[in-house]
Amino acid sequence: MIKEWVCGKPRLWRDRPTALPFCPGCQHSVGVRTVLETIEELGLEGKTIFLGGGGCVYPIPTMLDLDGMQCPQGRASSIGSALKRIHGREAIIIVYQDDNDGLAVGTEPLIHAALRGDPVTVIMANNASYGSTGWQMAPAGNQIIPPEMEKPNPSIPINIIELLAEFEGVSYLARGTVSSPEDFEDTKRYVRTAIQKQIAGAGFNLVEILLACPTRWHLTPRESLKWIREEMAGKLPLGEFKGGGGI
Amino acid sequence: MARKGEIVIDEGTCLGCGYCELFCPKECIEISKEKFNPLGYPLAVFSRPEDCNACGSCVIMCPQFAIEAYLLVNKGKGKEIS
Amino acid sequence: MVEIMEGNHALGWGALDAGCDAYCSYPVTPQNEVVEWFAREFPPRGKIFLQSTSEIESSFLCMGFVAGGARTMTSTASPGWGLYPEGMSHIVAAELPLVVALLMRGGPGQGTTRHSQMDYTSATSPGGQGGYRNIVLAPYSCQECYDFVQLAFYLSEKYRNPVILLAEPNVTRVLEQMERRPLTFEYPPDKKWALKGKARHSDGKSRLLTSGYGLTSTEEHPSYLSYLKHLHDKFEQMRASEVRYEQYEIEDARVVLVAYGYTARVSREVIKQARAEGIKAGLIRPLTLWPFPGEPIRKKAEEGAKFLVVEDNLGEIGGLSDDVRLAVAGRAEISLVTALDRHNPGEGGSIYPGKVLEKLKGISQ
Amino acid sequence: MEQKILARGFEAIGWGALAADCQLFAGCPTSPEDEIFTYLAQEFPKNGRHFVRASSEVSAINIAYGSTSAGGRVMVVVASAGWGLIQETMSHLVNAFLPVVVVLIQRGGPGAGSLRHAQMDYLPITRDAGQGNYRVISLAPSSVQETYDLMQLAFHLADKWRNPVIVATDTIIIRMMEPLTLKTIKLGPPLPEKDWIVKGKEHQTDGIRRFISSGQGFIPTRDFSTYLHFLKGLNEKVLRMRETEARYESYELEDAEIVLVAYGYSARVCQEALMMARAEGIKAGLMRPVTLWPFPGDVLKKKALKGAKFLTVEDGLEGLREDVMLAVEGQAEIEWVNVLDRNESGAGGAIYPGKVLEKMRKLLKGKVKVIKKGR
Repeated sequence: MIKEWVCGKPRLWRDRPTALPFCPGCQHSVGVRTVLETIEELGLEGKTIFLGGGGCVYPIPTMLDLDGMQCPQGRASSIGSALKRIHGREAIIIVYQDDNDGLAVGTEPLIHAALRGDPVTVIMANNASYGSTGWQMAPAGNQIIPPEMEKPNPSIPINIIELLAEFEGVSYLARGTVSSPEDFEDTKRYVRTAIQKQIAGAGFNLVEILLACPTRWHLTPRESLKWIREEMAGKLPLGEFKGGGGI
Repeated sequence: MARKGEIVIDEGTCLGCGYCELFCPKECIEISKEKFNPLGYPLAVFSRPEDCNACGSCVIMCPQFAIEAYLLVNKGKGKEIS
Repeated sequence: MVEIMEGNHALGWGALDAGCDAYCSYPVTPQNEVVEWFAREFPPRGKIFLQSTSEIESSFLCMGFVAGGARTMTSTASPGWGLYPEGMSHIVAAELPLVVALLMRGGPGQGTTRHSQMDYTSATSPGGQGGYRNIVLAPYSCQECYDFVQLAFYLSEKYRNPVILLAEPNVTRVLEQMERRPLTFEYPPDKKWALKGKARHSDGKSRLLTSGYGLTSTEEHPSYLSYLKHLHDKFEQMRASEVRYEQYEIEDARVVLVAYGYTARVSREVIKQARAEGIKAGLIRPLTLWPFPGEPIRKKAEEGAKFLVVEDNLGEIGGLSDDVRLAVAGRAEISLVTALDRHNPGEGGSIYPGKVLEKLKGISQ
Repeated sequence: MEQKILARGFEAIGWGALAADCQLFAGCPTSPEDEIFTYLAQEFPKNGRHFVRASSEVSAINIAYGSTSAGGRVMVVVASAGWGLIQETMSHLVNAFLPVVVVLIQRGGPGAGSLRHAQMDYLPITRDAGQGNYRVISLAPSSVQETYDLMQLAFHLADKWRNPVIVATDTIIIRMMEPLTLKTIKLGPPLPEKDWIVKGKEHQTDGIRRFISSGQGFIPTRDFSTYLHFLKGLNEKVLRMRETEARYESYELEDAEIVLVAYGYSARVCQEALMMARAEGIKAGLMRPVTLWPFPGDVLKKKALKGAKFLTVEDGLEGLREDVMLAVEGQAEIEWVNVLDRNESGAGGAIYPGKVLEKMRKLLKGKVKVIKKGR
C-alpha cells in the first residue's frame, strides 16, 4: 500500500514551529488559502506580489513564499496601484486587506484605485471587526454585529460592492464566504476570475470574503459560521455582482 | 475498491476550533475531551479512520493548516508503508 | 548649451537626466508648475506620471513606486507637506529611496500663496513618528535646482532614505540662465530589495519589505534593536560625510551672515554693500540644511566673529537660528533678521538687502 | 472628601477629561490606544458627552477642528502610528487660534514601528511638525495621578492660549495601575468667555456673524488685518508662552554634580538610579521636564555655570539631547543614554537604572566623548 499525498498546508505557506498567530476559529488563513491555491494552480507564484494590510492580516506576508510587503494601515491598494504601473503585465498584484484596514482609513486609496481602474486584485477579508487592535467594530460591521454589543454611534455598514459597482474602471466584483467547503469553492472561483481579469488587464477587481471572527463576536466558531450565513449574508448578499461569467 | 484515505493532524498547531469535525461528511474527526495541547486547547482526533476517503473538506476548512490528507493506493509514487 | 528656464522646470529636467522613472504628486500652489512639467514631459517618454487624490496618497503611491524599484520623485508645497509626515515615516522605516521637492509658502495653516522659509524645522527635524532624519538640500538658483535634484536621487539611493529639496517659489519661478549638463554618480549597482515577483530575482528567493520592524524580524534586521542601531549608524554616516556648504568672503569676516535660499542671495548683495562701506562681512550658506554645517560656524565663532542669521520665518522660535546656536555653543553673539522685518505687510513681502544692512551696521559697531 | 480609586493610565485620561468638562472625544482605534478607545466609548455617552469613532486620524483631528469651533472642550487621542496624519490640521488649528487637546501615546517607531513603549517622538512633539512656524505646549506625565492632573491643565492651557496642547504619554504610563485621587484642581483665574465661536448669527449676543479661518494673514479677519500683523501676533503669543508656561520637577538638584534629564517613564528609571548613585556617594540630581515645550532650560544653564555635567536619558534615537545642548550652550559635557542602551533587543526592552548608573560613573571619570559638534 502506498500513502499518496492529496492536499494539506498550501505549498506557498512557509513552515512555522508554533500555531499561527490567529485566534481559534479565525478564518483569515482560510481566506488566504483561496488566494494561494489559485496562484499555485495558475502558475503565477513567480510573478505575484502579495500586499498585506494592517490589523490581524499584518503578519501574513511574512509567512508566504511570495514577494510581499507589510503595508501601512489602509494604504495597501495605493501601493498596489503604484506597483502595477511599474511592472504592468509582468507582475500580479494581490492586495489582502482586513475590512478595518480597507474600509476605514483605506477608503480613499480603495475608491480612487477603482476610479483609476488600476488592474489590481483586492481581497477584502471582512470580519466586521478591528481584530488585533482591540476588536472594536469596523465600518463594515456596525449594525450587523452580534446584538449584545451596544453601539455608541451606529452607522450603516459600508457595502463596498455597491459603492464600487458604478465605477467604469471596475471590471469584477464578487462576495463570498468560506463558511463551508462549498462556499470555499465558490469563493475560490471568484478569486480565480478576478485574477484572470487582472491578467487580461480588464481593470480594478475586488472579491469580498465574509470571515468568522469568533473572539470578537463572542460566539463559538460553529455559531460564527451559522451567524455569517444567516445574519451577515442577509445584509451583505453573496454572488458575482459585476463582470461575472468568465472574462 | 472504494477510495481509502487517511489524515494526519499536527497537534502542535491545532487549536480545537471544531471546523474539521463539523465539515467531515463521514464524521471521522472528533474534538477530544481528554487530549489538550500545551496551551490548553482541546485537540482534534482522527477518531473513525475507517470511513475516510481523503475528500479534503477538513483540510481546506482548517484555519491552522494543521491537517494533511493522504490516499492509500496499491502502487504509485507515494511513501511505501507496511 | 546655455538655456533660459525657470527653476520649477529645471527640477524636471534634472529628474529626467537622473533617470527618474515615476513622478506622483498633488497640485498645490506654488508648485503647480512642477506638476505641469511632469504631466507634459513624462508620458510621451513612456515614464509614469500620476496625479494623486491628496498628499497622503502621493506619499503612499510613491512608497509603492519605490518598493517596486522605480526611481521616484514627488513634489509638494507647505499646506500639502503637513500630510506627508506619516508617509515619510513609513518610507524611512522601510528604508526606501525617494526624492521630495518642497516649495515653501507662508504658514502656518492655509498660509499665503507666496514664498516663505517656514518649513526649515519640519524638513530637518521631521514631523513624522520615530525620530528619523532626511538629508535636506537647499538650492537657490535655477542651475542648482537642476544639479541638486540629480544629487538628491543619488544620495537617496546611496542611503536608501528619502532626500528633501527645500526651495522657495520666488527662487524657482524666476527665469534664469542654466546649462543642462547631466551629472554622473556611482549609483549602487542594483536594487536587490525591490519587489518584482519571486521569479524575476537573480536568486529566485522571495523578498519582504516592511515598515514595522518592531513587529517583524527579517534576515537583514533580526531584532528591533539591531534595526534601530542600523538606522542610527546610517544617520551618523550621513552626518559625517554629506555636509555641504559654501562660503563667501569669510576669511577676514568680522560679521558672518548665515542664510540659505533667497535670503542667501539677498545676503550676498548685502556683503558687497557692507564691504563697500568698510564693514568686513561674510556669508556661510548651507547647501545641506541637514546634516547642518556646524564646523565652519564654530570655527568663525572661536575667531570672535558675530553672527547674523537671515531667515524668512519667526526666527525667535527656531529653525536655522537654533542650528546656528547649537554650532556656536554660546561663544558668540547671534542676531536675527526674520519675517517680521519684511518690506511690506502683505503676503508678497520679502526681506530686502537694505534691512539686513541696517541690522548689520547695528551689530558691527 | 475626595474620592480615591485604583486606576490605570488610560482611565486617568478619561477621568481627567471629564473633570475638565471635555465635551467630545474623536479618535480612530490604533494600538496601543485601543484601551482608551474602549473606556471612553462607555464613559463619554454615559455622561452625555460625544464619543465619535473616526475612520482615520485625519478625520479625527478635523472633527475636533469643527467641534472646537462650536465652543466645547475637545480632545483627540492618537498613537505614534497615525501621528503623522494630523500634522496638517494641527498647523491649521494654530493659524485659526483654536484650542484642542491632543493625547499622543508614544510607541516604537518609525513607521509602524512596534506596539510597545518608546519615547521616539520628542522632536515632532516639541517642534513645528506641520507646515509653517509655530509651537505647541506639550505636557509629559510620568504617573497615573499626574496624567489626571495634566489632562485638566492641558484643557486650561488650550483655552487660555487658544492653541492646541499635546499630552505626550506612552504605552507604559497608560497601562500602569496606580492610586488616583479624583479632585478638580484650581487652575488660576477663570478664563474669558469664548466670544469667537460660530453658532449661527441669531444666537450671537451682538448679532454679528463670527468667522473662523485657518488662512489668517492671507485674508483679513477680525483679529488680524495683514499677514505681518498676524505673524507679529503669533510670534508674540509663542514668546509669551515660552516665558510663562515652562514647568519641571527637580529631585536633589541643589548639590548635584551630575544632572540627569529625563521625562515620562524614563524619569522614574532615573529616580531609581539617583538613589543608587547617592548610596555610592555620587552627587546626582534629576530635572524632569513636565512641559517638553517650552523646555525648562534656565535651571540647566544655572547648573552648567556651576560646573555640573549632564546625562540625558531618553528611550528614543535622539531629541531631548538637542534641547539640553541648546539650554547648556556648550558650557558643560553632556552624555547620553538612549534606546540603543536597552536591556534586550526585542520591542519590549527597556532602559534599566543599572545602565544609567554605569554611564554616570563613566561621566564622573571623564572617560566619555564630549558632544560638542552640531546636530
